[in-house]
Amino acid sequence: MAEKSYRDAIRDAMMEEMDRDPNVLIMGEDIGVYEGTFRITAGMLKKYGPKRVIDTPIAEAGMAGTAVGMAMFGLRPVVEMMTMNFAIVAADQILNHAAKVRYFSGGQVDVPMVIRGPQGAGVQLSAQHSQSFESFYAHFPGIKVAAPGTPADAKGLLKTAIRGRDPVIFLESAALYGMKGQVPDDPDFTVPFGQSRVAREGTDVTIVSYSRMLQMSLQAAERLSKEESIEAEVIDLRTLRPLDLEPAIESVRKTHRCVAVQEQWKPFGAAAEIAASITEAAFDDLDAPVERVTGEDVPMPYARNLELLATPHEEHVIEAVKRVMYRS
Amino acid sequence: MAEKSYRDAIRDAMMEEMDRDPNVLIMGEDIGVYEGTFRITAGMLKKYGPKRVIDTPIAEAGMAGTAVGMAMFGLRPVVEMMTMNFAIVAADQILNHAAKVRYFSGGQVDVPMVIRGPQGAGVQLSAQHSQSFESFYAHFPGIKVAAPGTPADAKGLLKTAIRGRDPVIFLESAALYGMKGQVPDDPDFTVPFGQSRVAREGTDVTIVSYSRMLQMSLQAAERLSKEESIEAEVIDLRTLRPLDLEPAIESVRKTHRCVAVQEQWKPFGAAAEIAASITEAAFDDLDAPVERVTGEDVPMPYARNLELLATPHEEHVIEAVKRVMYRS
Amino acid sequence: MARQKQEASATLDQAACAPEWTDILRQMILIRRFEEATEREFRRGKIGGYLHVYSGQEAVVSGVISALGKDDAVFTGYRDHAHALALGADPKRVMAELFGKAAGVSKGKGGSMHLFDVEHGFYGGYGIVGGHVTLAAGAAYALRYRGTDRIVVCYFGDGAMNIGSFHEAMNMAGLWGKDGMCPILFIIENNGYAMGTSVERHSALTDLAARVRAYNIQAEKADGQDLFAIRGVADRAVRQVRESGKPYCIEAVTYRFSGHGAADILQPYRSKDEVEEHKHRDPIVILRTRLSEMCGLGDNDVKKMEDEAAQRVAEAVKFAEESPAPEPDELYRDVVAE
Amino acid sequence: MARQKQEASATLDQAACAPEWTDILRQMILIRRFEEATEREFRRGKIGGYLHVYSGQEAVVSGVISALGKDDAVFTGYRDHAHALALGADPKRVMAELFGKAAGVSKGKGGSMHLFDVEHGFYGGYGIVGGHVTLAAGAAYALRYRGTDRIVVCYFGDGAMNIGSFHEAMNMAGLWGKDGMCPILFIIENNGYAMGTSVERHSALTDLAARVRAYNIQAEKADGQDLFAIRGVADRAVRQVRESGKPYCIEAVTYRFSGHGAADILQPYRSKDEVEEHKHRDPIVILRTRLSEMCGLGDNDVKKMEDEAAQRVAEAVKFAEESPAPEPDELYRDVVAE
Ligand SMILES: Cc1ncc(C[n+]2csc(CCOP(=O)(O)OP(=O)(O)O)c2C)c(N)n1
Ligand SMILES: Cc1ncc(C[n+]2csc(CCOP(=O)(O)OP(=O)(O)O)c2C)c(N)n1
Ligand SMILES: [Mg+2]
Ligand SMILES: [Mg+2]
Repeated sequence: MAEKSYRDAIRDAMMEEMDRDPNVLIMGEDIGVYEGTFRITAGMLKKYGPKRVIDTPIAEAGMAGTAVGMAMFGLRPVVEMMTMNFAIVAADQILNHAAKVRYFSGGQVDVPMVIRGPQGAGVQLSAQHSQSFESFYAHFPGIKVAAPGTPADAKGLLKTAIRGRDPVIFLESAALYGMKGQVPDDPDFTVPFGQSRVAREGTDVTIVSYSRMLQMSLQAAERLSKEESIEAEVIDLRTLRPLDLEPAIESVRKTHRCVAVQEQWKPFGAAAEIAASITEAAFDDLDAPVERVTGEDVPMPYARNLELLATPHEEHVIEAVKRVMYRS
Repeated sequence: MAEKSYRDAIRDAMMEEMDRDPNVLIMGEDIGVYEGTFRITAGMLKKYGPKRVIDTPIAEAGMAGTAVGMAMFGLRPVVEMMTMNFAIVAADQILNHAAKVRYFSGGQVDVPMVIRGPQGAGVQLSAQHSQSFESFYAHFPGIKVAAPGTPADAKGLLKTAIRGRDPVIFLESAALYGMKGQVPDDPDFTVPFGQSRVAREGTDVTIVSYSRMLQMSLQAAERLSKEESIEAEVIDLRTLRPLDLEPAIESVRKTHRCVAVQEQWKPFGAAAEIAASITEAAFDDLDAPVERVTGEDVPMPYARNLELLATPHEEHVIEAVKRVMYRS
Repeated sequence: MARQKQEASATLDQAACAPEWTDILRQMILIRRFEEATEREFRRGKIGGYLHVYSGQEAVVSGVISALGKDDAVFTGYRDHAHALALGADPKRVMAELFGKAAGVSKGKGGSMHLFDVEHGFYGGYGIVGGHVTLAAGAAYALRYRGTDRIVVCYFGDGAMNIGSFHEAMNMAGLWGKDGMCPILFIIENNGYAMGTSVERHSALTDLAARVRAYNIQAEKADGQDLFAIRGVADRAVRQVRESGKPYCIEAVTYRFSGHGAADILQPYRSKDEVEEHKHRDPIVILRTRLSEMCGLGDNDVKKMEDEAAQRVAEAVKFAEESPAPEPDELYRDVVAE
Repeated sequence: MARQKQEASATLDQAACAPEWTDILRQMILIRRFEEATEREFRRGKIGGYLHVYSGQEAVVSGVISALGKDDAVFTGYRDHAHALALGADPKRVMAELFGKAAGVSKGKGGSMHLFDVEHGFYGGYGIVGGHVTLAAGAAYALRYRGTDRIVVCYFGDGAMNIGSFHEAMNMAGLWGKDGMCPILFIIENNGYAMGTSVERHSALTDLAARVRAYNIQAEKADGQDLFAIRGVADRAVRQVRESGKPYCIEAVTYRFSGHGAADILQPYRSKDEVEEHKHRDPIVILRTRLSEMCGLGDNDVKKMEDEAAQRVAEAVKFAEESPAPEPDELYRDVVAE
């Protein structure tokens, strides 16, 4: 174990896998000479050379599409999107190609590739640069979607993604890059996809989340414990596709109350799937409808005060918990 | 009133609006000389000329993006996507531009444009050509999303869309093009967005749907009535954004049971939002969790037998209804 | 007909009457008969979805693919039957795919637009116009990265050149080519139309090869109806691509005799006369005439080829018809790795 | 400085010492001082998000925008402060936007990347590289469709030329131009880099004007540091675009003195020497020297301009600082029409 930032955990995962397997390469805009806008790839061009650390033109469709082709021919490309907002430009390559070529070829090709990059709001980047894309991608069969909420998971899930045989959308939280946590040293430490975990035990209410909202939920849980003597169980989904709701459902059978937390817009967002699926499985156990805590249903404004109003905060989780406990 | 096909209803809506307002124009691939792959625009080039009926290159991003620019300058472009599958190529223009420019300009521009085209599965078009996109678009604030299930609504909603001031994603069901129904003649007949309707009255269970799944649900309801003496109330959402669930919630308060029906993949699909929202609003009235009827969670296969297995059918609605009524 | 190893590929003047040419004619005839059969079977309701046939363009496939080595890889769009057959895919399995049967090259899951036969170097078969071009460029990078001398051939239509991802792919190929990291041969199947829109109406600049040069990629036009012409250019291009690791582009000027797809009956965008005129430059007739004039190919030989093609196609249809549909649990296979 | 009506736009030889040139110098100085202030305010934490300044490129904005008529429309990317100011936006309201205040040109909702001032012909301000180019082409169509003689000017960077939607826009502009339906002037702000990637490393063909010609659009290079040079080309181009309804493109060769954005401190992709060398061709110095040599502009005059600019910028900062933040319910406004 060592203390690592979420950023370094991602970086370590890539470098360990590049050291391990010459077929792993990385590509993206300004990841080489410029050393990465978030410095995740700093030093990597020098270490691995320009054939394995490819600076691309501003061409997200080109990046994603060529990665599919590389993957079909045995490479394991990791594409860095400067931010995931720009990956929308590559939506067709991702959703119509990466996600489907295994299927429509009748299984003749593997597509081991990762598209990774930061997402989320919080530093006044306004409407085109502050989005989160879990539900956008997780709707589509043929891709996998990870959204780690801790440094250890960032590393372990990314390593699983790189070693896998399928396209993975790896959604990093820009706001968590600086966050530190214990990360196993074992170079073969990986975290499997589709295995949610109990991030905090509790008896009174179940909070289901992932990525940065996991951290916010954990903080809310601490405050709930201190201020309201409510012990929340917090479930970390880790991956949205495959989606493992078993631990959440089990928890709900115990707590009878549930809050799902996501950063992005409520309508047709990830929390809807979480709420609907948990309700389907544990309807008779629920004493209240699953509450959703989400961002406001507007494009992200620039002004600081408006941005704060547009994004979910600890207080919202606390209020939602109180509501499902009929304490408000 | 006149009997019209869904196809002609769409065509009439466009032509009436073009006759009414010279700022309305249409653009798309092969809508002019070729007269449209689904012949919706047949004869329109001849009638309105090439400045108002624009054949474009294969350039969905170009079509959607130029339409945004036209709309900002007072035109009302209607973009035909040959099928909505190809609109993914334009996702950035739609989701990052059309949906946001009003907001990040602080309301300085209107964006009156429509992107319309057929979607859905059923004629062996396989994985890249058989998708439905309600939840994909309806997640994003700043656009509106319509999915008419009858010829009258197809016409009335499209006219509202063309006359509006916002970008509208108008999702047509290819499978319904031939369907006939009564359509008002009044050239000012429009159907407002965000107004769901009761498509069939019933007392025992509420079925919530839209587009082709509405028709399937209505057929299922007839069979349920005949075969099981179950009277289903069927709610037609008409638009997914804005989403009006009031009639559905009211219905559930009466029936205590609900089934949501969509054609596309279950995870993070439209039915999740429907189920979650109805449950939030009517939890205490529900005697069973809201059931979702959806397509299978796989890319669409080509083979006829597999395609039939991948898409939802009347039987699935009937079984789901029986399950929520604890009759199975 | 098996593909030639690059080393073996005869140059035109050396061996103008080599048996290879007869094999290619045989292949082109097979492709034509195959396509005619698919149109028939579509009308009989045996084939579903969209169906895009290659009739009229055969030399563009046979001329280039016969110049390849057996390990090279081919990508194309949805008009892909000819490519699969020329690469050596079994006509039975191709037809079975069109019938949606388990024995199909893509297990019945892809259909006409998504033929794949990786064993024979065929990497598909894609339905989003131009969408596969980025994939092919990446594949070329991978082949060079892994130290092989395999190359990629990527076919696309004139209309595909207008889509954004095409542009991104070409620029990246041009850039990678500078380091010898993009051994790819682009083939523009310029058949004059994107569905019903003529090149003049969809491309601001109608000189398509010139458009490719804007990516610092060498590009030349070739007569896509003349097998010898296209093969001559292809031999040179394949050699150059393999040696240099740089992209190269051939604009094959050709014509499609059938409608865009099976539904394109009226064809309001072109006249019957125009089609008839182009039929005078049928690539099969051109090659046959050449071989009979230069190499003494007799009517009997051609008759034999025709009969053989007819028989192989009939067998393919029979095989496809009698094959079982995919098992229901195939629905859930191949979504992700198991 | 108000924009000239097209009719009034002085040609260079006619009126080399016309007061217009002093006004333009004044504008360029204001822009420079404004940008320096934004960098300061960013470091003070008063400006959030991303901040991309225009220092070094001023002639590209002032030279073209001064050639426009007052009804013409301008689109650009996220490096947009200069465009707004040159079009006549109030520096106070531009600064207020950067501070996220209600009085900002976009009500504080857009920020640095999304300045809009429709009243002055400024249609934004977009953050997805190249994403606005399709919009601008559509705008040009609309202006001609509605029978006006207004034109659109669309700025974009060298790096933006590699994105797919750019390609789609250019081809459509080229096609519409054939019918005189696309009065648009494209300005490539070729500052040598897309963030940290030089043109040589991001564009397979480094002659960017030549790339545009592949869309059948006339394109020429101009010295983007020399106001007179760029204005001369712009005058001609604007007239031609307005008359013909056809697109035209100017590749303005320029250089950015600051980092890509406020976070680009290290600039590992270029040397200090390189930057210093380019600073010898500061567009403001070039114009100032020219006006003093040719038209007797004195040091005092320049000093006055500098002071005036400093004061206007200081006022803008003060205004921005003291302005109220948007009301909370602004959050829900402008999502859709009310
Ligand atoms: C992105 C996208 N837009 C539209 C279509 C519908 N479509 C299928 S083929 C085609 C024409 C393509 O023309 P071209 O590239 O010249 O190839 P050809 O059919 O002539 O071989 C169109 C518009 C599609 N499949 N994908
Ligand atoms: C589609 C997309 N990809 C990446 C980015 C991140 N990004 C912002 S500016 C920029 C460089 C643009 O360079 P250029 O077009 O030359 O303009 P310049 O900044 O030099 O003015 C990049 C990569 C983005 N905003 N949009
Ligand atoms: Mg074509
Ligand atoms: Mg630049």
